[in-house]
Amino acid sequence: MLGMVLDVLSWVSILGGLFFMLVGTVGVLRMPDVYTRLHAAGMTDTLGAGFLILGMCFQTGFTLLTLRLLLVYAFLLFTSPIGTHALARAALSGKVEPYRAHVDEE
Amino acid sequence: MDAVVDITVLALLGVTAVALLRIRNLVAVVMLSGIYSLLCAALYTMLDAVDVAFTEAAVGAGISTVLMLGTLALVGRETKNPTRRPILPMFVVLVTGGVLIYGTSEMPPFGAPDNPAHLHVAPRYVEESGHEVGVPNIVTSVLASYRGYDTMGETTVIFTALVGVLLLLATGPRNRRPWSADERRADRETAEGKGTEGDAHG
Amino acid sequence: MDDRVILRIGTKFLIPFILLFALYVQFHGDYGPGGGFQAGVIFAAAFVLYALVYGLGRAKEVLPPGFVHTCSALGVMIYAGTGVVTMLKGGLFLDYNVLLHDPHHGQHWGIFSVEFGVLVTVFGVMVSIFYAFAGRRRREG
Amino acid sequence: MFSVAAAGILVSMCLAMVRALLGPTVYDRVLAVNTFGTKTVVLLAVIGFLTGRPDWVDLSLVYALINFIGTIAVLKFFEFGDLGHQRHTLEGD
Repeated sequence: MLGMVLDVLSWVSILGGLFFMLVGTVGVLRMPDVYTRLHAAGMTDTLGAGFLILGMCFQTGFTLLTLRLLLVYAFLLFTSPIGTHALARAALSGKVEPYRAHVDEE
Repeated sequence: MDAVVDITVLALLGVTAVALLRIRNLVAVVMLSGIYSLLCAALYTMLDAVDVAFTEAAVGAGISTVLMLGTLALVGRETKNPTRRPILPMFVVLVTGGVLIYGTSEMPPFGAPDNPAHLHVAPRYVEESGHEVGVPNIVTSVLASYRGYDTMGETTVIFTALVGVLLLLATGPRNRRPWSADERRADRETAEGKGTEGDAHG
Repeated sequence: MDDRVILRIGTKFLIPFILLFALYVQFHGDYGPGGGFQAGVIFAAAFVLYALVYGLGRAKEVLPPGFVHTCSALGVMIYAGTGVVTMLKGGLFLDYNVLLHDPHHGQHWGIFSVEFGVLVTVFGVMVSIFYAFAGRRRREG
Repeated sequence: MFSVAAAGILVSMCLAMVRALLGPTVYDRVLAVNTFGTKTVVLLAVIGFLTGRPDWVDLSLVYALINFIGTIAVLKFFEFGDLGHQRHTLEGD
């Protein structure tokens, strides 16, 4: 019974994670400039990876492995915003115009 | 499913390799080689070579991008256009590649249990290392105990690589004091949030 | 004033975890993937990160070039020294069985010592190479 | 279950790869490599479950911890032209 509940929870989490990951990546592909793409990429890093790892956690039971999976997510939560933040700053100081500014000029 | 993952990762590797050749901007090449390393790690994991994948992960993520960028800082960011058409090298590469592919037809099938590689010393490692060495990870026991001489050679090779790099890019005694006392004080003030204008490095 | 505060604080938070993880890789290498080489690279990566965020000068104060050069030679010495010790104890070069009374313990400590040598060398070499490259700029012309 | 996860991650890896190839600015490529790294972290964990040896999650841990070093190195290189630059806090504004 518990196993079935856990399976259902895993399925829901993994499908949810895949949804967010795919949507985020489509955003990376389709958004007009680097800043908006960063926004979409944040979705894959937090919600996408988060739900996928949660789904895996439901399968491990409560072991050391769960802790390690959660650590992976915790470190992702730290490193990915640091990288993204540095990227946005660098793009701004590298004279990449935000998309909206383009429209305003015309 | 394994096959699907393998084929997809290999196809992505192929695309990356072709793109690496076509792109002229070397920084983009460095970024793509980061992707190449990530894919390699995934592929090694699929092949059950976890220790290799681990090495690829540690080196590819932590060091190699940084070192390649350090090289780019010395050599510039664009490849020069070739001055002549490389027909002879192309011919040599094609012939060598063809010979190598022809050579694979003689190779034993991948993963077959009666391959020479699996008959010679591998059974001893797999069966005996448990009570001869007593370390659960057989890779570690082979690397550090059964083949300790090899690993010592590898360690020496790494050390020799450093000697070579230092000989080429020697930073002599003049770099022992990397920055002056003034600069150090200015940096400390910056860190404390009361930095001054100007940049001593130019 | 300091517009890199997120980068600096985040890095400051992460570096201890990277170092700790390198030690985990080193000592867990007997049971899972990993070992001296990987641990050395991860260890070096932590200091490379420090140098990238805080500048090469500060990194060289924390970890002087002379020290890392010494490390890279010292590791090879630890490795070969383990072999010499086993010879002094009456065994063959790098034959760990004679290190302690129990061959298993001998193997365990021998492998530990050898892997530690690899860690020290790889760490020293990686950081030294980074110093050698990062300190230079392209000469114009 | 994990097959579905692996397939989905591979599809999104392909999409991120397209962005890395298209560019157009180098920042887009850095971004693509960054998201590619996150996907690889998850893919490695999923492969561990797929092959029945989930202990391999250590590999994901390596990437989760140190994959952003490359990103920071690229950005620093782009702003200053070398990696050993000293007092970057005074510049950029």
